[in-house]
Amino acid sequence: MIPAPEIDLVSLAPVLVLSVFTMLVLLMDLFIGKNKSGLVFISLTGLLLTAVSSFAKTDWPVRSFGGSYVVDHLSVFFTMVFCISSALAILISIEYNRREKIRVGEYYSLILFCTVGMIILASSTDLIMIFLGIEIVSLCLYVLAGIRRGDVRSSEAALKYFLLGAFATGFLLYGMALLYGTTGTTKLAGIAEAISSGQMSSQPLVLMGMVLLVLGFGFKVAAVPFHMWTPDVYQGAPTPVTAFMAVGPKAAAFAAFFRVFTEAMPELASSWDMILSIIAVITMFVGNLGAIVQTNIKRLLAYSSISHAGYLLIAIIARNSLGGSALVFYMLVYTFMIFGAFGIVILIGREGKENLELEDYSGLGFQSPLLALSMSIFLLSLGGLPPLAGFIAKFYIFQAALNEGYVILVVLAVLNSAISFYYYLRVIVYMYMKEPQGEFQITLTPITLLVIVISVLVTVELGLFPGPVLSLAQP
Amino acid sequence: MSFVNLAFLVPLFPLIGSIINGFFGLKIGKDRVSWVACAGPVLSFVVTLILLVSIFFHPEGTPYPEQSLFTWISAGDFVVDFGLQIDPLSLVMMMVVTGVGSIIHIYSIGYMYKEYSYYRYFAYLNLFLFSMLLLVMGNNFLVMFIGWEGVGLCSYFLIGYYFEKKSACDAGVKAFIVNRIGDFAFLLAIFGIFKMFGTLDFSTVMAAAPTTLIYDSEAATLITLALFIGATGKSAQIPLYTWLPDAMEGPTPVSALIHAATMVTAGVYMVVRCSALFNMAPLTMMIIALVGGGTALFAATIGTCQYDIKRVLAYSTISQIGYMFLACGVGAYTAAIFHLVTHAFFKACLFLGAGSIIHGMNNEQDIRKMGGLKDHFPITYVTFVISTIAIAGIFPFSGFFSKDEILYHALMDGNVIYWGMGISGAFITAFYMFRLVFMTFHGPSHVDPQVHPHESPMAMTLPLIILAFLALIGGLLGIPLFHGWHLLHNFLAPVLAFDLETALHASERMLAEHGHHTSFAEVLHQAQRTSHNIWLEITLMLFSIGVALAGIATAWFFYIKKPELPGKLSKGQWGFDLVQNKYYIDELIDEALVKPIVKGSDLLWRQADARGVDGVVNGVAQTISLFSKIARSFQSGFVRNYAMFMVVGFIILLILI
Amino acid sequence: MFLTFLTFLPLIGAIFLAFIPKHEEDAIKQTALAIAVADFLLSLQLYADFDTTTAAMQFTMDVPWIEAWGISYHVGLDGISLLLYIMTTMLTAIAILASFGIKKHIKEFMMAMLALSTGMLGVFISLDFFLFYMFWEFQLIPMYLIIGVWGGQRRIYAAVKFFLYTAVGSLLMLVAIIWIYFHFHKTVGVFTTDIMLITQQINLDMLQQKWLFCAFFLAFAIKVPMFPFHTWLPDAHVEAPTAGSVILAGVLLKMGTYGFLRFNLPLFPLASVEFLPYVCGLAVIGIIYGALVAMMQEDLKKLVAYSSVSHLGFIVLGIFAFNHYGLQGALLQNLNHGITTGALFLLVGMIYDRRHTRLIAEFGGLAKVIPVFTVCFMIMTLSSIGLPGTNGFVGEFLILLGIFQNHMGFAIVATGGIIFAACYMLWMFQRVMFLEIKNPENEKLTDMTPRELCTIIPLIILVFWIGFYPKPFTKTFDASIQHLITQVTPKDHQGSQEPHASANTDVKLAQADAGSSGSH
Amino acid sequence: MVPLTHYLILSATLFSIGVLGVLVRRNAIVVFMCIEIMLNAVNITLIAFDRYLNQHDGQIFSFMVICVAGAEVSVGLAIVIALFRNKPTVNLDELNLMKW
Repeated sequence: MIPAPEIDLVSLAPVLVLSVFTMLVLLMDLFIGKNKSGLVFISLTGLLLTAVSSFAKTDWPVRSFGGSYVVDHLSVFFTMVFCISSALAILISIEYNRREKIRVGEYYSLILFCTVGMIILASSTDLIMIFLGIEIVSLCLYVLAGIRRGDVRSSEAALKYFLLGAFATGFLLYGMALLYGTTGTTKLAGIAEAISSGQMSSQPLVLMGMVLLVLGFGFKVAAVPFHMWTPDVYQGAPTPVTAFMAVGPKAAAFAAFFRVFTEAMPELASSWDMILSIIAVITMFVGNLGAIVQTNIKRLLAYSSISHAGYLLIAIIARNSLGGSALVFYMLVYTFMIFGAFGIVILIGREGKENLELEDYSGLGFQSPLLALSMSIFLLSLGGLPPLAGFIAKFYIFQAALNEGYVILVVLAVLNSAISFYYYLRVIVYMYMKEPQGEFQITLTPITLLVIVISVLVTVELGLFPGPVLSLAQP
Repeated sequence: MSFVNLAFLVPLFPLIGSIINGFFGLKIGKDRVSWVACAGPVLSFVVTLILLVSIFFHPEGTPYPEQSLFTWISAGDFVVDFGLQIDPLSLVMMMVVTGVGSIIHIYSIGYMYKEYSYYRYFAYLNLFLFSMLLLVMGNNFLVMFIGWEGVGLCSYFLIGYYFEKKSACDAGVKAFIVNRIGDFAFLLAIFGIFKMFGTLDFSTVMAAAPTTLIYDSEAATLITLALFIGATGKSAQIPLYTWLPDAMEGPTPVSALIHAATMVTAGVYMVVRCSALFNMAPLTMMIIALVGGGTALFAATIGTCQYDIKRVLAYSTISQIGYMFLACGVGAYTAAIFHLVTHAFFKACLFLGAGSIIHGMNNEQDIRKMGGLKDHFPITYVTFVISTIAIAGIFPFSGFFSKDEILYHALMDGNVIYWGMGISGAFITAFYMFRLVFMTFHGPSHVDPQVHPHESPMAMTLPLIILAFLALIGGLLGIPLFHGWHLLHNFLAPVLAFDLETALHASERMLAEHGHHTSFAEVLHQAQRTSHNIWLEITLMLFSIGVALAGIATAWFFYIKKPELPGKLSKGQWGFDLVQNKYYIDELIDEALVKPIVKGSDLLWRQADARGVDGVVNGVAQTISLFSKIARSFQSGFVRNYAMFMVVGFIILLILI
Repeated sequence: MFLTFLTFLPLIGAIFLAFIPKHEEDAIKQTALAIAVADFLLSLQLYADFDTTTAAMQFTMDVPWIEAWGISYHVGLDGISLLLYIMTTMLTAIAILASFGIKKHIKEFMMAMLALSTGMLGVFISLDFFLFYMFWEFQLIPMYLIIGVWGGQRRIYAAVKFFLYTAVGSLLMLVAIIWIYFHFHKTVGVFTTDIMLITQQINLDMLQQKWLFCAFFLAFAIKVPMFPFHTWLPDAHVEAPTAGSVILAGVLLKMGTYGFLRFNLPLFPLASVEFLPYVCGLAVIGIIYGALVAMMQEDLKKLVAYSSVSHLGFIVLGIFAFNHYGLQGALLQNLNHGITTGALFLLVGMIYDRRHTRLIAEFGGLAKVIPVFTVCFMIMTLSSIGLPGTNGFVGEFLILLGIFQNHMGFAIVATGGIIFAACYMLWMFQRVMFLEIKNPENEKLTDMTPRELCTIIPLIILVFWIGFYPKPFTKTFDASIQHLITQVTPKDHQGSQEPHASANTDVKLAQADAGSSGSH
Repeated sequence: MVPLTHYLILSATLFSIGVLGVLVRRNAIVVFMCIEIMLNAVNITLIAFDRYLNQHDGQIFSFMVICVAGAEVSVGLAIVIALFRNKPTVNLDELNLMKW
């Protein structure tokens, strides 16, 4: 006989609000014609309201549904990040979709559904919920990746992502099943105490489950060696979707990753921080090394996002409150940097010619200085050069790690960011130090421009005066 | 003493002259340039005279006046003033520098008048005087060092005055760098002195030397040795003499002023200035004496086989300075200064004479292409001969007195070896100098028919006459026979006063503190044993005159009586070639030192730097890009490989657990 | 506040320039120059107001910046940084004046120069690790662009090398900084990055000091650059435009030595003493090595670049002499090198503009054609070989004097360096200026223009001023140096550290200040 | 009664078969089926544990899994069809436009 869990819809508010609006978008799509701007408006309102409603509960942490859903510092802040990222994604999509003739209304609703999944992922403390969240996110992304139906690359990306994703899901599930079986519960808290009190049926199975989880999450956050899909999918997917993928879902995955490993098995830290450290180091190296030789800007950014996953893993390894806040802050900053960069990538492209090769950026620096300047700002911020936000974020993560005494790890990370400078600089070299191939025909579409401007401002602002946001990020 | 406050004027005048000529020389025209140029040294000479007079009224026993213009460098307790010092020693030098300097300036007007960059020449020359005066007037090592390097610089400029000529430039650079080697040692000595004494003022250091340094201790020896090496660099002694012959590339007046009269003797001045230090280091003294004597002999031998009139004089200069160092080495500082003065007179005169000849035969320098010139150059001839006799050391010319004093001291305070070196050097000197005279002025003329030899203008002959006169009577400064008559000696006595006895006792005390008990009694006894022996001196004089005459006679025999003989004798004699090629020293240095360094640094650059150090840097970059190629090569694009990687990774992780 | 204003004035100017339309080239040039000159003149006010009697920081400003981490915007100047600061403003003005000839993208160039200036000034004033690091990295970008955009053939290679090389070093320093940040919290209990505070209260054991020393040392040694890390310098110098080289040699390299003085010595005294032999060894190697390699160069700029390696070796040597003479010499030599080498690069740039080559073999006999230029070049050459009476001598002498007091061996070898200095400089000078003209192109060279003279003359004046009367410059150092020495030398064997200085320095200082107050 | 380990071994075997299938098969559809096998293997595990611990989370979990699997099927097939429109093949080895 199952005890009925207490229902606390208020803490579930963001999910509900967003779901409602998503449905609304879905419905409206049927009635309005080719022009989808109405949907955009609805979606944005929805996201706004979601963001607001996430503050419905303020006495953090609030655990509900029998401890399988929590509203706490992490979840709220992440919800913010998700809303921002989705909003930005939608904004940069508008003109892109118009240009690339993507006229499916589901586009926006998919993004919103994905956001719902992310919120769930970030705030659920139960393996089942986490699994659901991951699946919601993934399914939406599979479709989004292939949303350009006429384009082989897009479809191929979708298929690759789908197959590998499902494959990874299998492992993830298996891991969850084992954890559940050995500890007898799916609640993270329960698992934790089962492990700590040593009443698990078999140690090896727990460890195996843990490794399987590492694989599953590792796939979602694109950690080596489970990263192989990233470059292809990022390259194939439509640019706004790529940007979205690189930020939102990744952030969500990291949130869950962080929760599961810090809340469910702190006892096993001794064994998993070793694994994760190795993975983090390899991830950083592979990401950066891979990026060095790329000539396609999207692929380059894909590899760079892999390396960033490496840095973020360090935050998880640090597994202290600092680590959590560092993770959040990093994701926030990362959101703006990535959307800014991809926004410019979209602007450079034009109908029938996406201009994704680095050569296409030659001489941009003096053709349209401001655009080049912003691009440089984003790239250098990604590389972590002061006084830009990226530096503060990295600084934060290094702090977290050094506080726990992971000196070697940090030194390696630092060396990596030195390597990473090389390919970020390469883009700058093309923009400023090479002669232009031909005339640029850049149509500065307003909304994308808006996104870029916002991102620039935030990147610089968070670099110079991160104080307020930092104090928010710290519990 | 109020006059002393004029001291700063002495170096100032030439400096002003140099600045005016340097910046506005082209605008104001040659005549004004000559006026400005000569005004400097002459005025300085006048001021020096005033100072000289004033010094005679200087009360006995009180310290000599110094003029401190401003604090130059101060770092913590290291404070160096830009100070000048007026004492007998510096005054003697100032007299020589300004006096001979003025004369040579006047001479230069005539000699250089045809030059385009006349102004540049005089700017340099004035600058040189400025530096030289700083050198001799500075009241501490550092100001002296300014002058020390300054004169080196000016000689670099003036040697390389004809800068289109490669040989001239090379000679200039060579001179500067060889000097730098000396300066390097000098600097080290300065550091050492500061470490020992905590100050660089001459007066303080010299006063403290007897009680601070330990007699014959390492410190004393090393410091003084370093100082001496510095001196050898500047004064062209073994082993750093090779630059001086090449320096003859410069205009002849320059050779007269810088490379005969003043700069090259700076080393001697410095040693005398630091006599207090040297007295504490007998070992160094011995080395100085040997090097000096050796150089005197060595250079003289080379002088016998040279055909370039100026080079002969250059080598004779080297050997004469060798005499001075010999004197210093045996502690006869007065004698050294005495010879320095007289040498300044006659050697300047010789060079200017040579210059006048070269001038009169459009720049012919090879004495084989001369001969029988005495009719064309009457004045030059007379003055030249006078100076030659002086340098050969015939009574009563100036050289006789100074050289014989040195020889006397070499025997008395030193030993018979020093004396032997000196006396044999004297013989050779007399020989090659008269060889020069005979080949140039006497015998049949080998003058190139196109050339029409002619006596030089007034501006050039007048200085010759003055200098010849000085060379003639200069000896009066120091009649050796009776102590009282030795003006120079009495004049310098206060500066060179040194009480060996207290010094030795102080050393014994200091050693005792360190636990060593040594007694310098016998050293003291040795020092006191030597007393002035007038009869011995007279016999020595007669002997050396005889030697000089013998040298002259030999020269006469070879170059007037049987002119064909030298050629016959020297033919195929390896010894002769050796000497004529200056013992191949230059070639040796070139092979053993210069080339290896150049080759080595080339290797250093092309291999060690470009390949090695930078190679590592670029190597890192290459390895990284290699790895990145590997990293991307995994990215095959096949879904199944990706899945495979995932599984493999998973298994590896399982194993790790 | 005034200091902050001075520091950010160029940046503001750069932003202001952005609004001037591209084609108004003269307006752009003049505005940039005006800003730079104004900054320089105003910075002289700092010298006027500077109190030479105290080692404390002056013109300080301390406002909280990132409270969450205890980071504050804390700036100030002391004797170590004052003159570097002023020299930076001066060289910026000169460099801008010198680069009026730039052809392409003049506007962007001027903006980069001004931004660069702010970055450099910030490095010298910041008294907060975080702030320091921020400026330290920030100035890389404009320099990177200046080399990469306005440079020569292999400019991109040089620029990237410059950037990455420096970045690697400084990132390790970052790790060290964060480590100190937490260590300080563990030991003292405050989260702060305030340099002054940390320097006073931090206590590290030998091992920690060693590691941290290495981390900082690497960053600064690369910047200086010391012997094994120097290879970026020749490339950067050769490729950079004239102004870039001037700033690079004049200021950027000084950041390394400044770092030693500000961080390595005060923070890690034990390690500094421990590592002294190795550091001095590297410095001496650098001196000789740089000189020898310079001797072989065929490219004028490369030659000067390698001579910098040699000169900076002297400076480091002076710093690690740990006594008043050495440190004072090092600080003075910082300026001297900035002046002399900066001027040399300007001069080389001038003939490069005329002949578009820097190969020594291409020249010869210039002395006849362009006498004024020759004179300027000669003066700078002499100052570079440290002839007494020029600025170079005073610095080098003090450095060698200082190192001689403590480590005779190093002193002797280093002093040998001055011989080689004479060799390569004079040999170069002879090949460029003397001998007869082989290459007909050289006959129609024009002598210096008034603008070029304006860039050189101030430097020439400084050469002789410092050469004959360095007091006005050195007097600003004394107090800070004294303070530094007390920080570095462990109390127990301070006496043995400096034979004379420790005893009666204070008296001397008192005198010096009395005299200075009179003269000033 | 059959002990837990048998079920676990069975499911593990199934899971491995699925994995191997993914690794070796070329046809997208077949690969996808293999993935389904993996999921079902997991279901078996879940149910087994559930039974063994006799509580119901496992069953709920397995229901979720089944639903999700259904959703995946639809999406997956849709994607395959979309791809097939552009490029008439389901052979995974012909799908590497994007690599390196």
